[in-house]
Amino acid sequence: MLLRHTPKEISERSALTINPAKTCQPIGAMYAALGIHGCLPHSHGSQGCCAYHRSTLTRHYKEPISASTSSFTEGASVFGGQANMLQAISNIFSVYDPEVIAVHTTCLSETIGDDLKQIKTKAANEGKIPAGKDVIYASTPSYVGSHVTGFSNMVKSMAMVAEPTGKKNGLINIIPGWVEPADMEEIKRLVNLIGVGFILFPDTSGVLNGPLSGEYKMFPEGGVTMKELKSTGDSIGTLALGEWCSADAARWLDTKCKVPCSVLDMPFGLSATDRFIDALRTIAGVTIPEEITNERGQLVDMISDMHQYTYHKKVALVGDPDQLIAMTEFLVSMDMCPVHVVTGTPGNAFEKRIKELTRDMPFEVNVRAKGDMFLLHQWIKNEPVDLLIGNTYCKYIARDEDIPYVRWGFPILDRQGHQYFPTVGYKGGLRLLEKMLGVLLDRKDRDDQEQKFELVL
Amino acid sequence: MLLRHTPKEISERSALTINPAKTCQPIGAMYAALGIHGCLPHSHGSQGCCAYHRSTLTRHYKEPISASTSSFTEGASVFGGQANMLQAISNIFSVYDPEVIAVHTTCLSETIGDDLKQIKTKAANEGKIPAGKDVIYASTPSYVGSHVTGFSNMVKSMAMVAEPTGKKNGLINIIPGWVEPADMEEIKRLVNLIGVGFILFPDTSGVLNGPLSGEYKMFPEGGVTMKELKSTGDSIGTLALGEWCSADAARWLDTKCKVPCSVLDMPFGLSATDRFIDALRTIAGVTIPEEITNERGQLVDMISDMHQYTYHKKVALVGDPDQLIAMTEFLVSMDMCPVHVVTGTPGNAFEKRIKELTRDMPFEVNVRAKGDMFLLHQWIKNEPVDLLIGNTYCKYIARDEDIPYVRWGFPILDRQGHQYFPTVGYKGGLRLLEKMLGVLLDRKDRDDQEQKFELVL
Amino acid sequence: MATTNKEKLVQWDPAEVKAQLLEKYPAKVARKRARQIMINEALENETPEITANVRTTPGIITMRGCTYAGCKGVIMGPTRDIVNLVHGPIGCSFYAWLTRRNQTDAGPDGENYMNYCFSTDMQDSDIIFGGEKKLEAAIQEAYDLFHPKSIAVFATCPVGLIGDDIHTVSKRMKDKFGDCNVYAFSCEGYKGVSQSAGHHIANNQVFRHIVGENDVPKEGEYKINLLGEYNIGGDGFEIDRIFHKCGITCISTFSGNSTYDQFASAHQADLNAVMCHRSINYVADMLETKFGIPWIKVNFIGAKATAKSLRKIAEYFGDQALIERVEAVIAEEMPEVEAAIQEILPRTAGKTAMMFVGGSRAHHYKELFDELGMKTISAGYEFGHRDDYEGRQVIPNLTVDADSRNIEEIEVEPDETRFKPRKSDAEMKKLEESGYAFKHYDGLAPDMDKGTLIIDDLNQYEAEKLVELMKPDIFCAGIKEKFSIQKLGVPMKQLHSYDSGGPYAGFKGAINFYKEIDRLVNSKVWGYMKAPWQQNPQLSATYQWE
Amino acid sequence: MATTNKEKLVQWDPAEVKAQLLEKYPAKVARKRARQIMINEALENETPEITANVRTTPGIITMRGCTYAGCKGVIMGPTRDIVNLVHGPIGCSFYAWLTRRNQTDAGPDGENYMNYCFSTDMQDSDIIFGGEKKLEAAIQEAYDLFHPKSIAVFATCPVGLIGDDIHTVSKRMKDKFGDCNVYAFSCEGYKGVSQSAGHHIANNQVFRHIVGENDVPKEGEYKINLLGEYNIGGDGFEIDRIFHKCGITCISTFSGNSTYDQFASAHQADLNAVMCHRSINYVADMLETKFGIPWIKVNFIGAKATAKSLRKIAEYFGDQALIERVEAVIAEEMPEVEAAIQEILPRTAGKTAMMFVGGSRAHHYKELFDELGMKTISAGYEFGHRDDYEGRQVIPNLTVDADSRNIEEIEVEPDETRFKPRKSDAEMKKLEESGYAFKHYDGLAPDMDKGTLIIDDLNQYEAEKLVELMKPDIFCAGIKEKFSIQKLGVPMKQLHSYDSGGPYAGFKGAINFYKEIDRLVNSKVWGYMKAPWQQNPQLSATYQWE
Repeated sequence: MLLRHTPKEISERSALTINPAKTCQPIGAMYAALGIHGCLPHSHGSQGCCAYHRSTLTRHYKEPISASTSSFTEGASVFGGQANMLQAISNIFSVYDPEVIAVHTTCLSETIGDDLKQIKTKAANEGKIPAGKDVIYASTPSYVGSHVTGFSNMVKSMAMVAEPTGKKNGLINIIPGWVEPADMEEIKRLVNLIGVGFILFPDTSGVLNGPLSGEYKMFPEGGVTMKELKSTGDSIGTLALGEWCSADAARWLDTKCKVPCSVLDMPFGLSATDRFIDALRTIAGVTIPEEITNERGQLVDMISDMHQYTYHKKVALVGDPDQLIAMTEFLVSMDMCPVHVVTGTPGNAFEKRIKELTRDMPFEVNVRAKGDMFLLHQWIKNEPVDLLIGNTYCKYIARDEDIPYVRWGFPILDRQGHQYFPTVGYKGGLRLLEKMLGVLLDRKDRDDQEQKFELVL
Repeated sequence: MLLRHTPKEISERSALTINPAKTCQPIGAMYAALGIHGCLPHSHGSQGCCAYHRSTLTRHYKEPISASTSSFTEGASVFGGQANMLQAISNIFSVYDPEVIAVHTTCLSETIGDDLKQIKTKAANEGKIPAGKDVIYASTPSYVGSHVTGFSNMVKSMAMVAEPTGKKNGLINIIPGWVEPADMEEIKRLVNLIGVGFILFPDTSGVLNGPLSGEYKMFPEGGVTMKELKSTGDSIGTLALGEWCSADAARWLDTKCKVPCSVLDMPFGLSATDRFIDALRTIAGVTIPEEITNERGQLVDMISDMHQYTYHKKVALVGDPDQLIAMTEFLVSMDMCPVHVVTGTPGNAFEKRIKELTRDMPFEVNVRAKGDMFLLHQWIKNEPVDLLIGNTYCKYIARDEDIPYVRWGFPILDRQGHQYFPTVGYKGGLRLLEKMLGVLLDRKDRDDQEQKFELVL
Repeated sequence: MATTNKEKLVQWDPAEVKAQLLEKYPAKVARKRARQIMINEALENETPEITANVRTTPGIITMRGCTYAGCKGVIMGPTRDIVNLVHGPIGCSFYAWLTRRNQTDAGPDGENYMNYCFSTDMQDSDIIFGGEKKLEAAIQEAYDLFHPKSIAVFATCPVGLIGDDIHTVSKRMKDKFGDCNVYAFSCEGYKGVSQSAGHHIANNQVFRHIVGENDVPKEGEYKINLLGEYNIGGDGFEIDRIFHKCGITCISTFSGNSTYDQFASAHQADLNAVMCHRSINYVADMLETKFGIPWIKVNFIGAKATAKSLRKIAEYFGDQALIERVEAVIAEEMPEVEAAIQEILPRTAGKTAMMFVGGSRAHHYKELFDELGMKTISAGYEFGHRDDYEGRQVIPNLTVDADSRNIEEIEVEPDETRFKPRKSDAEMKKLEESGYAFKHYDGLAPDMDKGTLIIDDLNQYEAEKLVELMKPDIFCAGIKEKFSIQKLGVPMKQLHSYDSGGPYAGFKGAINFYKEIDRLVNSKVWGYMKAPWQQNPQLSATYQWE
Repeated sequence: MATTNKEKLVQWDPAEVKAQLLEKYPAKVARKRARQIMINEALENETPEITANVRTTPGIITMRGCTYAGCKGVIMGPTRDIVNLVHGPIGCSFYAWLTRRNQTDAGPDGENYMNYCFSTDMQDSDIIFGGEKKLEAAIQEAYDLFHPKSIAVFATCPVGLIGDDIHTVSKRMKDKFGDCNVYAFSCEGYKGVSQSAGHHIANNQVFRHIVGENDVPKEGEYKINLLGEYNIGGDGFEIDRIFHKCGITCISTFSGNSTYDQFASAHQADLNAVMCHRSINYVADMLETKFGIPWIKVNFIGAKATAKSLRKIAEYFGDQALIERVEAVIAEEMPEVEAAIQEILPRTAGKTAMMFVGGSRAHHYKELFDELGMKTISAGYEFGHRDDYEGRQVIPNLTVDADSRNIEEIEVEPDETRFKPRKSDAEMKKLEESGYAFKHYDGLAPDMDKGTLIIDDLNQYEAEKLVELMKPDIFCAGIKEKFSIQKLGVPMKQLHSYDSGGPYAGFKGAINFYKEIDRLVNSKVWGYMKAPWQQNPQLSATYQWE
């Protein structure tokens, strides 16, 4: 057994986290910042943080991840990191020449209380920020929230780039939340098909799913431009996908720039995508093209064709709140039963929402925010499941308990595909369903008695 | 064991086929005919043929397959099927009202020597073919070639609809060969991106991957129109994808309508897609859009990122000639080793081509045209492989021999996805590679000793 | 789903429906079909005559298959230790390869060719010069590779036309091998009008070449044969479980999970219990004539029907021990069935079903829908005969048309040495007087409500119309029909192959079926067919921001 | 691939390359980097001085990690039966969770926490009010759940700043439990200038809290400790295999696949064999001072180096039986190695490599590239010190700057009871006179060719430049560098975690490495980087139809 020391009996823990279902804020801020064109994320702390975040993102995407650090020494930790930050800014602009530096803090710089606003001002005054370039920053203390919070905080800082001109630009801001580059691409494809003008931020497509072509671009083509971000204050509205990932930025634009917003679920699965598409339709007053209606119908078709294999299957889920909420709704809509749902990110609203979504399920749901994968594993030992969905760390549970397992979430360190194939939208729903059916039917083909072995499924 | 009576020792067989790697012509003709808009395929034979073909296609697509039959009785078999055919034509047009009926023969009607040309003429003369409607036909004797031959024959009959006007239409004919609806869609996407006008035939997209929407359309939106088919004689050229599936139609247009043609491999994998795209570029004299070059680079990127898992892996392949040729080239290009390659379709050119493609491989290749899956299984018993690729019937071998297995080809009766996700083109290459890696790495995760179990792959 | 149900408080008049079904047909077709669409009047106890077992009109998209399918696919397919070699072009063998879900268990002897597909893969040269040599070589190769007990040869369309004498070839090889029985079936696809002819041809040859071959006595009490049970989805396994529990010995099953030896020993049974009347009654009759084994109609589809059939068998043997054991088994099995139905009934009661399948199944499955409180508003057979609709009493005055005339009827004589009446005339008389019915089958019609529609050889066009007009909650037929029906938003259950489910026979099977129908008629998916923008497409509404 | 090779018959002048690396830097940075980029002159046997173990310039994208990574990740991480509890916000523990490939084998006792991640997940309240209570509770919960032999506590950045006294808490819990040794590491990430400080801190605490705790005598001949071997990709397993074959007893490995008890018993060995000089030489020195165990530098990376190291160990013990057994093992293992190299060499000879990794690995792996006939044209360390480049002779005059001054140097005294010289002065003298070198390490530079570039703390910008200018056939560093290099079409091999490969140590490991490098430098994929329309974009050509 890989997790041989995990007991079935559950004892409540107040202080010890085992096998976390979250990580810290800065990596989320770094991922979000990579969704700005020409941006170098910068970690204001000791250099280990930056190394860890870059390594994790690199393993997840099998792509180069560039980010710099203030390389705190003991001295800086005592006297403050301003000198390091200033030095970093001038070095970065002279050596790497990005359009913008997106600084996020760490538990270190937060604990010593560095003031980024003031440091930026000083840098500007000292002419360390070249004309036309910029430095943005977000406070992302590792001891608050999770990687999701850090993502949300950096996205909010992106919104704060807005410079309302008073003249509407006729565009809709779309904040996709923490989804894959392929998902951002798919969202853009759908919105373009509907024929709505938009600004998508962040946008990591074209940044983290790049080609191998013999040249290395530190700043690839993709990403939302600073020009676009400035313009978000003139948009006719903001669709924020995901309460945890995207709502803060949207509400800031609402309050500060009078850009009205609406917070939707992430468009995973049938119903959440329906709501997203219909929102765009109503806002823009357009009709939905046949192509999209057809994709939707294909998803409904596959749900009905394979319903006998999804019906009442028990599922365990672990991941981030916005994704889990959408996935739970999707599973329930296919008559599947998410019986264990865990996120490491805090938030009682999460547990409430999951309970609502699973209200009519024939099984009682176990749900926990601020939980960990050790607890999930114990729940599974007490009530086994037919399917496990989560990030790569789930495979230790999947192997020990011999559970069909679909990789979905962050990080995925041992498989490819998430960079290239979306799981949002109707096509994404088809892919998710294909993957679930794949592992469920592989198990059936593995375990069926010979006389029950089926050619046609 | 599911195939418990298959011995390891190989004895040559001259008369007995066991577990065929092909089926008969008519089903190929039926599939091709479904790629014409408003077409009802018609089986001229006893009603069992039609029932079997419809059932097989239905199981493969989980979609309704409409086709009619001449319902031969013993009488018809003795006195000829003309009366049945004439009766069928008038019933079909009055009850189902298709644009066109695509008739194919069977071993029965071929053996008794029915003359479709003459029957059609009689039907026309008797006014059984309403104005603006048409009947096309192909001779598809089940005892010649295979389902691939039947497909090719019906495609040729589609080409014969051509009515050259002497005035070029500026379009390129593209004959995709026996690929999935999703593949036809992907080919259209690529050609549209390149910005070339074209006629794709047959085109089963929009026919066999339809939505569930509460209405049943016997003749869905998709398919190449008869109008387009008439126009193929005015095209500037024909790209035929696959020697076995598409060449005859292309060469007929060349000889009879002076529409020059070129026969390429089916665009599965990197190099074959490169040749297809570059052919379009040269013919149309356009530059390839960044988007396509980028998709190509993504495929190259994934090939390099996961090369350690594909390198020198032994693969067994079974399927149809055109698909296997392209797949073999793709595998070899990733330093994989297709060591056993079997098709049930006759053709020495096939064995020759496969031997060329695998010339520099570190292993000797076993290749057989007109082979069967019983032989493939015996080869595998004698030289085990790391991966098996083929249609659903392979799963009996995969389970008995415990081999990682990717479903690809026809028919796939036990999984979904092939209707919706292409395997042609660069994106298709990404999908194929994702699937191969999926099963190879699942096996690794299953079999690795605990101390060697890997988080990051 | 509530939504789909609301849509449909359908009222329909059967005459109106019938008229609409015929509307679009050319006059000739309409006349023919009119005779195959019957408005039932069961409650008046007058069963009108229906036309059945007649050719399908060319061009009309039919559900039917061919004679080969009935012979090789249905009857012989499920026998695990016979190498079924198809003589013909590759297709017919390929399509019949594992596509029916007749399950087989290799058993102790470990012989199971079920997962294999054997063909002579005839080429044009064979068509031109004849295929006998190739057939002979193929039989030899099969024998050398597998040394099976038996090899069965099946003819596909061209074989009859080119005049290959498959019977002589088979005989020659049988004699050559000595330890392997080889015989052939002239089941060319063009014979007859449906699978039904194939059943008959199979019955004949099995009886002629196999039945009675093994006289080594079979042990066991209460020996019966189960005829017309094909172990789709494991039905036969469930019935075997019940027989075993009751102490009833099943000598042979025709032909689910069967072996050559079972057929060969079938004449040792004391009763033939017939499930699928259509496909196997020929063998039942021949076994009675030649060996003196009486037969009764049974049905193990439906929990009540299962109990009834078990009691009927017990009553035949008349042994108190058996009668009590059967009652004990029923008492033990029924509570679970009743618990299931109680849980599910509220979600199924009042819904409606349609069934167009087989030659007996439409009738059998009505039992299960009755138990679910669902009304069968229309039903029919794909390849049934009049007696399957109206009852065996019509057999004497059945007319045999040109299409069926050539299907061999074999004359059977009582076996000089082995004919043995199982009961004295007195015993038989006593049983019959007490209302016990031998060789009796009333058919589907009497069990259907008045005013329901009974339709023979339903085709795709009529199926669609029926669903559109009568809006059933579930429709049952085969794979070819499945998705055109479901596109209309009506769940479709295959009753040939059960899609992926089963067993549905016996007690546990009934519970499986209840659950399956519950899943199908209550699946959430039927509520998703329209997108929000299709449900309320108006664009007037301005978007509500937070 | 032929194609990529053709492109690059590169000539480069080291001075020119160095100049171009510095070109773009601000003057201050350029001056600093100039001192860390050295043009080697090994052949003139004058090793110029390099600046190393100095802080990385803020904003310059470095390969380096932090002190916590060096302490928890590298040194303590591989120990399987210690619960490694990270005190801090969740991230640091999450990122170090299974991300190094130090393999562990649960062994007979079955204790293995390797796949677990333990953290106190500090929240803002803990930062404000202090985290000691939470730490104490977490230690208690870990103890109650697992009852481990030992719990190690690791501080991350904020802990030092808010002044949590983790040592006192640990001591208190240790005393409370009695049967579980609890101790802490003040390895906050901001300390020192790289992972290196963390190694030192780990060395100190392991020596202070664990080494010498177990005096129960360990059986076995030729007892050694293997220091600085972390079992990445199973290297340690291969070395153990060889030791076992040679009859050498490895008391403890620091710290690949190690256990608490191994550390506790380390003082019972008679020789310390040091693999990674940088990370572990502190322990070697302390073990010598306190217990009298001499140490030698060894290297099991490379087949020749492995043989050399085995002979060196045998020579130390001076026992003829051992010397002969070692020779026998080498004689048995080498043929397979030579066969492999003969097969592969033609495809690798003449190619060039670059390595920027670790504090000793760049040096060790040069051995393997030499065996492949590949020239190392540039190399350097991520966190090495001057002695790792220039040799230990420079240690006396190393200057300790402000960043390293606070890294504790513990004073060790000979142990009153347990100090025991392993050899008499005479024996030691004899060995040394015969050229046997204790506590000796020459460093990387002397092994590098003249005119090659030795670069300390290489950063991303310089890496790209180097590849662009010198076009190596393979580049070796860590995961962060992998894909920016490969985007340039140059295969990149991780030498921290080996990507997915290994073992590369010992004899079998050498063969694995030959094959891996062969795969990488000869992969077809490097030939696909340009599409046909990029290779010849002209559109003039008219398409050739059939």
